[in-house]
Parts: sequence; C-alpha cells; structure tokens
Amino acid sequence: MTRLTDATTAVSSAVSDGASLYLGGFTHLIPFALGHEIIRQEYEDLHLIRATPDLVYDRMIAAGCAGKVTFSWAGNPGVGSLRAFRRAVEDEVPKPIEIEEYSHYGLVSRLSAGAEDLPFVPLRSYVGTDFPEHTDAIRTVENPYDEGVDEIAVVPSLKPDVAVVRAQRGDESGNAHLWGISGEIVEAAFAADTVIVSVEEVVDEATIRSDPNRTAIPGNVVDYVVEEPYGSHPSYAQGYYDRDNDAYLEWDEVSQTQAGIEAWLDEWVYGVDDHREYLEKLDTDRLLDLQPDTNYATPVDMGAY
Amino acid sequence: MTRLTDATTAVSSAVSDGASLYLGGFTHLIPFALGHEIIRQEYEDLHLIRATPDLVYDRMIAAGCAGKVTFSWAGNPGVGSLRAFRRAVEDEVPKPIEIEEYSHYGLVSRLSAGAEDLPFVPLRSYVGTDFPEHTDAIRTVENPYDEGVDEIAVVPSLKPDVAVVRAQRGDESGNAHLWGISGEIVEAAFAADTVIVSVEEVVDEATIRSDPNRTAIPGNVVDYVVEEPYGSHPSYAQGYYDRDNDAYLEWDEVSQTQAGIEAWLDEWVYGVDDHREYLEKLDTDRLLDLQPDTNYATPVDMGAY
Amino acid sequence: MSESTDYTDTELMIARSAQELRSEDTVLVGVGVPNLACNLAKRTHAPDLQMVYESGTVDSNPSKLPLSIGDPVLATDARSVVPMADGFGRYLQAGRIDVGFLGGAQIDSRGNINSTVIGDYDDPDVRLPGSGGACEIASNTHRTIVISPHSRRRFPEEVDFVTSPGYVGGRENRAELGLRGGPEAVVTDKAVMRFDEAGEMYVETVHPDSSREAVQDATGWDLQFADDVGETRPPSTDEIELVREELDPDGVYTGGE
Amino acid sequence: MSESTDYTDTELMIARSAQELRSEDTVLVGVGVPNLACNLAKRTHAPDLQMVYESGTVDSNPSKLPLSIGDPVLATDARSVVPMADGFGRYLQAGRIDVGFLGGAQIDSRGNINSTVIGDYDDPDVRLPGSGGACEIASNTHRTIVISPHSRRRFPEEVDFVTSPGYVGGRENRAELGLRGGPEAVVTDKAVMRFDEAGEMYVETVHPDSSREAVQDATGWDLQFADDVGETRPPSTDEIELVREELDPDGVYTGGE
Repeated sequence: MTRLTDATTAVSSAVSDGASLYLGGFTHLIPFALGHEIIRQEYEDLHLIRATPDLVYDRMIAAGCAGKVTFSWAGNPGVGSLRAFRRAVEDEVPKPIEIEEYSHYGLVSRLSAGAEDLPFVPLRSYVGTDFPEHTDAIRTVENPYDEGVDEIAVVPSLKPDVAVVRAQRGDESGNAHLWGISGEIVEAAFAADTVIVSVEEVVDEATIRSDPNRTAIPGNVVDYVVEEPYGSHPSYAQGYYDRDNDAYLEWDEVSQTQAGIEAWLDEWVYGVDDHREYLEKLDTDRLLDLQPDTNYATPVDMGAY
Repeated sequence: MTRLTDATTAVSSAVSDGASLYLGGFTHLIPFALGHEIIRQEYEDLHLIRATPDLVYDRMIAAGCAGKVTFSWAGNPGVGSLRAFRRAVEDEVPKPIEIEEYSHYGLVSRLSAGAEDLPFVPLRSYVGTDFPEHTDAIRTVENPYDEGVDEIAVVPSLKPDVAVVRAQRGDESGNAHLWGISGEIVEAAFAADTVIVSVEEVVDEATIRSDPNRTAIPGNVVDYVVEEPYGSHPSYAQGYYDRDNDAYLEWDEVSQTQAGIEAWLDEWVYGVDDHREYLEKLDTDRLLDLQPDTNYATPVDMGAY
Repeated sequence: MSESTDYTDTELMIARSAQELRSEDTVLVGVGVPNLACNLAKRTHAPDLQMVYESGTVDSNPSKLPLSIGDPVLATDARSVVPMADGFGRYLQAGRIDVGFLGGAQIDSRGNINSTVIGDYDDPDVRLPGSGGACEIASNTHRTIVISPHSRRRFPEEVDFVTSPGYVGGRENRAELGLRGGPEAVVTDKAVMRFDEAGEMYVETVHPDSSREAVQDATGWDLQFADDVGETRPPSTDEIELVREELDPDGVYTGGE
Repeated sequence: MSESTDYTDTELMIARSAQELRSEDTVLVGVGVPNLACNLAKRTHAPDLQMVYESGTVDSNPSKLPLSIGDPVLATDARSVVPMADGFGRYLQAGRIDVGFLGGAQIDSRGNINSTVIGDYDDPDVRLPGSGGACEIASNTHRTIVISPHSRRRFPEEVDFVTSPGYVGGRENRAELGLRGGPEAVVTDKAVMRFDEAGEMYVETVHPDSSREAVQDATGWDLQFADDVGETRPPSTDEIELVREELDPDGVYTGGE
C-alpha cells in the first residue's frame, strides 16, 4: 500500500491546531523541511515535544506556532543559546509558552512507555534533584522487592498526536532503514498516533527486505511517506551530508531579535513554496561542501533458505 | 584487548558450581558447543535460565548439571515435549529441580531490567492468570497516574552470573555483529556479570566498526571470545546454516529414557574432546545440506567525514 | 469454488480458521497448524495478511515451512526483525497485533486456556511446555482464535491453570482488567464456537461429519448452541490442494491424524 | 615533558582535566572543552580511553572535532551505536560509564550543579538549556569531573535549581539515595578542587597564575583548603601543541577566551 505523498499534503492531513507534535532526531536527521512546512501552514497552539528543540523549534516558537514545549535540552547545539525559546520563556515574546521539562532519559523513557503502551516506566534519575518539584509528571512508586532502593522515580507514557521523523531510505509503504545516530526517533514513531516519515530516498521494497534488522521504522506505524532529498538541511544525515554549520552560526545572529527571525522566515520559509525552492536558494557550493566520502558498511549475508 | 580463548578455558574460567547461567538464543543461535563443554566439565547445581530451554538444557538437566530452571516455554521446538525436563519436574529423574516460570515477555522483561540495572519493570501481562500464585516474583505496583489501569504487574531484575551467547561475527575484543533473530540475547549479555561470546568467525575490528549499528553486543560487556564454526549446530545461524532438523527429531527418540540420553551423552559429549571432534563425527553431507544460498543485504553508506 | 469431500479433521480446522483472517490483519502466528492456516489465508482471500512471529520477525515471507518460530526463513525477506523485547512491547503490548492463534491443553467455557500443567502445579500429572508468548498473545491482541481437538479432557468446566486469560469474569470484567479483545472463535475437529455477550462459549456451527450430540459429549459442561446453529462449510477443493501440494507437501502437520 | 609557560585558562583546564582520565576508563563526553580533554588524554596517557556520547555512540573515533553530540563523525568508525534509550539505560544507568564530564551555570559546596535556570523557575532571570543528559550522568557514573570558570556567580552557597545531584546531603546520604559515585574533581580557571569525607568541596591545588585569595574571593562560601595545598601542574608544551595543532586547529573552543 503506497503512503507516498508530498510535504504539503502530509502536513495538512496530519497536523491540526492544538495538536501535540514530535519532530524527530537527536541533532542528526532533524526534519527541517517538514518543520518549515508546518510554519508555512500557520498552525497555532501546538504542543512541541523534542529532547533538543534545536533551531527547528526555535523557528516554530518565533513563528507563533507553539503553545507548549516539552523538552530536555534547549540550546543551539555546539553554538549557544536558543534565543527564541528563551524569549518566549523569559519575556513571553511573541507569546507565552508553557514548558514541561525532563532530563534526556526522562523524556526518552516517556516515549518508550508510549511506544509500549505502558502507563509508566521507572528510571534511576531525579533523586536529589529539583525536577519533581517543578514537573508534576515525575512521581515515585515503591519497590515491591527487597533488592535495591525503596522507591524509584517513574515517568508516564507520552503519545504525541503526530510524529514527524526522518530516515535515510524507505519504501513507499513507509518501511524505513535508518543508520547512524537514531536518538529517540524510533520510540516516538511507535508512540505517536499519526506518523509522517520523510526520507532522503524512496527505494524499492526488496532493498528494505534485504536487511530487515535495519528496518527500525516499519510501515505498520507510518501514515505518510514524503521523499525529500536534503530534507534535514541544515542538520546532518549520516552517509548523505554533514551539518551546514554556517547555518547554525548564522542563526545565532538572526535570532538575536524577534524581528530578525521574522525577516528570516519571510525569506526562507514563507517566501518559498516548498523545500525544493529553499534548496535552490542556497548556494550550490554550500551543499557540495557537505558531502562525505563514500564509506560502505561490510554487508551481511542473510542467506536464502 | 584480546579476549580470545578456547571453549575449555572460557567455560572453566567463567562457570562454577551453583552459578546462575543463561545460554542465549531464541531457537536461533543457540550455543550448543559451549553447552556441551559445560556438561563435559561436570558442573552441578546450576541455575539454568532461558526462555526456551530447548535441547541444550534438556541435555544439561539429564546430565545432572541443573538445580533450578527459570523458563517460559519448555518444549522441543516444532517437535514436541522436552522429555528430560519433564522427567526432572514430574519424577525427579535424575534429580529434582526447582522451576521458576514466566511467560516469554515476563522473562525477557526480567533480563531487560537486569541490563538497565532497574529493580523491576512493569508489563501488561498476568492479569487474570494463575502465574502470580505460583511465581512469587510476579508482583504488582499501583499506577500513580490517573491514566490507565489502577495497578500493573511487575517483574524484578534478573542478572545471571554468566551469559553464554552467540553471534555470527565478532572481533577479538568481543564486539559482535548479530543478525536475523536475536531473541533476548542482547538483554542477557548486558544483564550478566560474566559474558562469553562464541562466534562463527573472528573478524578484524575494522569490519565491526564499518557498521556500528549492527554491534548489538559490544566488547564492553564481554569477558571471553571463542571462535566456533558451527557452534550452534544443530540449531540455526542466519546466513551460515539451517537447523539440522534430523537432530531435533532424533532427540525425541533418544530422550525417551534417561538411559538413552546417557548413552547419547557418552558418545557425543563425554566421548569427544571438543566441538571440532563432535563436528568431525557428523556425516559431511549432513552439514553440506544445511547451507543456505548467499543473499547479501544491501549495504549502507556510513560516510567518511 | 467446489466443496471438497476428501479432507482430514486437521485440514478442516486449517481451512476454517483461515476464514477468520482478513487481508488487513496483522496476525501473531504459531508454528504448525496456525502457520498453515495463515499461509492458506494469505494465498487465498487475504493476500496482504501480515504474519508476525513471537521471535520478533515482522511480515515474514517464508519460502518454506518454518521448523520453529526462530527459523531463519522467517527473517530472510521479512519487513523487519526486532529483539523479542520490542516484538512483545512495541507490537503485542502496544496493541499492534490484530489476531492471535492459540492452542492449549485445556479450554474452559470462558475461553481461558491452560498450556502449563495438568494436575497440581507442584506435583503435576503432566508438565506441559508452558506459556511461551501465549499469555501475552491472549492478553494483548484484539481477537484470538483457538484451535484444538475436541474432547472432554480438553474442554473441562475449569482449567487446571489459567495460562492465557479468556473472558475471565465475563466480557465486561475482561475489559475492566485492562485486557484487550478476547477469544473470537474456537475451531475444533467437531465444531466452531464463539462467545456470547456475557463471554460464554456457544456453538455456531457443527462440522459435516459431527453432530450436536457428539459436540456436547466431548465438552465438560452444558454447552450452549446458537438458535440457528448451522453446518460448518467444508474446505474447498482449491484449499485442500493448496495445503497438500504447496503449504505442507510432506504432510508434516497434516499427514498424521 | 617540559612545562609550558604560554597557555590560556581554557588550555590549562583541558590539560588538567585530561589528567583525571585513565586509559581503562569509559567516559561520557560532552562537546567542547570536555571533548578536547578526552581526546587529549587519548592521545597522551590514556590511549584505550573509550569515549561514549549521550547520542548513543560508543567508543567513538572522530576524525575531526564533532560540531554536536549528534555529529555523524561520532558514528562513523564507532564500536557501536545504540538508540538513546539504550545508551542511557544499558550504559549509564547500568553503571558501565566510569567518568562523566559536566559543566554548569552554578556549582555549590556539595558539587550539586544547576544548568536549568537562574532565579525563580517560573519567572526566570536566565533560562538555561536544561539538563540534557547531565542529571543522568551525575547520578549514574562512578566519578564526575566538573569544569567551570570560577566566579562568585558560578559558585554560590546554594544553587537555584539542582539539575545534577552532587553529594546531596553528604557522601553517605548520596549512597543511601541509590546514587552512584559522585563528583571527583572540579577544575576551574583558578584551582582544582576535590571533596572530603563528608562530601564538602576543598581546594587541592591553586593554578600558577592564581592565588588562595583569588580562589576564595571567587567562591560564594567559606571554602576549605587542603592542609598541603599545592600548585597546579601547568600543561606541558606537548599537550599545548596537540591541542593547538591537532585537536582544535581552528581555535573553536580554545581561541576565544
């Protein structure tokens, strides 16, 4: 069954005002193209969920799409502050946002619980910290066994309405291979009600089935497939391109003011129809400079039985 | 750091009387060679842990190595009863064994908890069943959230003293690639104190590092590496050989009586020095008939950055 | 499709339970008769049926009969292969599996199944293999189909050990306990049974070579029959041909009985 | 190895904290200064040092400076790459990581660290990035090394928010709470500090260009000093050369301050 569609259709079908939304990837494989499409479609009051909000949520926050952010590390990775996020939290600009805060493992554990339809999962974090005082969902349960601590922290299941994730290659049913750093992408894809998977390349089903251990995201959990080369630009895609670090450094300048961001969005998001047009606006050498050398993994023999 | 050694040394260094022991693999990649070596070294009072005891534990039970078995399905897969196991439970032959019983997910969850050093993990099983009445370790905790059930079953962490697992290829530090069905091998390797990994082939470190997403068992958790081609015979190794089904059918006959098993052990275990000698006793065509056709997975490009 | 007149009890059970599967289903398959039923369904009315095995293979496409649920033939050409923890957690427990096939040594009127022990747990008459994934399959799928030979020994009023929960204290009670779905059909060598509103088993159809009396005699309690109890549709000649010539040509599962 | 006389504060902090690492250690590395310290240790006295990143890369072997902890350069040629859930669960929480490197906006006398917020949580003066994996690193490693510039603002008597627990109510209390390890050393631009039996910070050595008074002035409480407080060993010329010419040739992390 084909689930292949374009970014505009996938986003307009899956997202609605007020939805809880997870955009995948731990600094690697961030779905920037679809994030920009969500901004273009001007959703409001979204509950944005991500371990590392990164530039993609900074833009959505400045664009006024966010009502709430659930996160565990809000910075510009390797660069510094996430300025629009800070302005929203510190000064309610462009509007106030609610925050719900965890450590990485806490947030990842919430998605794991969601993926497995468990009401909660335990973790050995938060002891001696101020998290439980400010994040009501962090609670404790008693250990019913003699071994180990008397009580342990738990976090509840988190099931986003929509997860937008990326993978390097997938077939038109949404069975996707991803490699390199997967972060919490897979847990989120299994936890969410509706899933958009955006891939660098659509490949045939036989390629996917040749290496089933690599199919971390099965079509079973996918609703829409979008093919978007360079769809994670300016973040990375293992084997496809490196991070466009200039874009991350530029953002530190652009995001100094809300007006600066608005001008940037006018040019790079509202001012283009789609990701293709965004890419065409970039200097070619900028993309060429991001290419890694080819470096194939030693294949495995699955055997034909 | 090389951890490479032979089966005799690995077993004598890792195993001792009374140890709790997990032999890996869910009908696939069962470490028969090392199981036979454990029998040859005549350990006693072992606590044998495995979802599916299979022929390897049936032999160890009949050989008098077992004091306790923790399991979730004790049959001869695809064939029928596990007769030595049944004789020990029903008739205390050759000696009584204690049993501790779970469903598959319960047992796997115990190893997951062990792998993550959690005192317990919740699961949505055992409701309405008679397990909790007979397996004391299955308990319940209250759900501290409004969403979902009021209480949920939990199982405690299980950390075997020794795990013996197999993989298709590994380097001499014990970094191992495994593919096809991994069952609960990885959880057990992370949960156990001491780990022996037995591989079809020792490869160089560069092969392992070419595909790090495939390294399910890292040298970090491994103490001994043993190279044993056909080390899972008569069970399967994906891409290397099929199951020797005649051996599974034969066992159904051999294991009709304790005396039958003893005669078999005399010939195939005590009567040989090592797995190599065991293999040499097999008819060549028996091994040749198990070869699958070559069928490589489409490789991935990790990129050189 | 012409009805066959030459079929064994096992072949009837395979063909009849295959009819319970729909093309859009994801089914948790056991080795043996359930495997044949699923493959038969996939080759006939349910081409998109997704077969998942408790070993963690998803949408397996086996080129031959698997010898066990850990057979490499289930991994080669599968859509995905995951660790058991994920197969049980993210697929079964998460409610992603529509149908589960179960057998068992004992089944009671509420569809509770025993595959653990006959007699006393601590001093058993017969020690059975145990749950495997059956407890999770019965608890987490949306429909379970039970396949079993029909005899008083196998259909007692109360099972010796509840390995896999059916309609524990009735349909409502099952839902209250947080259990999904429940038994949908029991296919035996004598009849097809379903469960009423209260979660009690009743006979829907009796097989051509059996009778109402034979079914009641082989059951350990006073069995209900539907008002319009009919005759089970026999397998078609096409179905029997598929089973005999392609799915189990050596008669491994269909030859014996 | 000759001592260098030409080094920046940051270079001293990198070289000094590198000395805390042993070749047999597995270390949870952050990007920036900790990354340089680990790579320096690996190229000098700790060739077998295993670098693990919170993105799930194990024994990374980066061919260049990673731009973030999700950089593909950390995955290419790594020993293993796992989902974050496993990196945090099976490595960190399971106690497989010996050393963690942490920074923070505020550190108190017990080594509790704040990287969450300055001021009131609900009406913050400065909203910091938050924990990331810091809470887990501080809770689960066997030793943590804290790197920070030294000022009264950064070393208050009490932190505004405990993101990463130190010796919460003392060393014994930390163990009772089920927390592993604890802070081992705090390396600043003025001194190297450790923790006494009670879990209170004390100065072990003062840097060559600093003084006891300068250290106390830059600390928000009455700081203890070791009886035999010495001078911090300055970086060697080899170490400085490695940092400048190979590890951070563009001066990304060492050029500024």
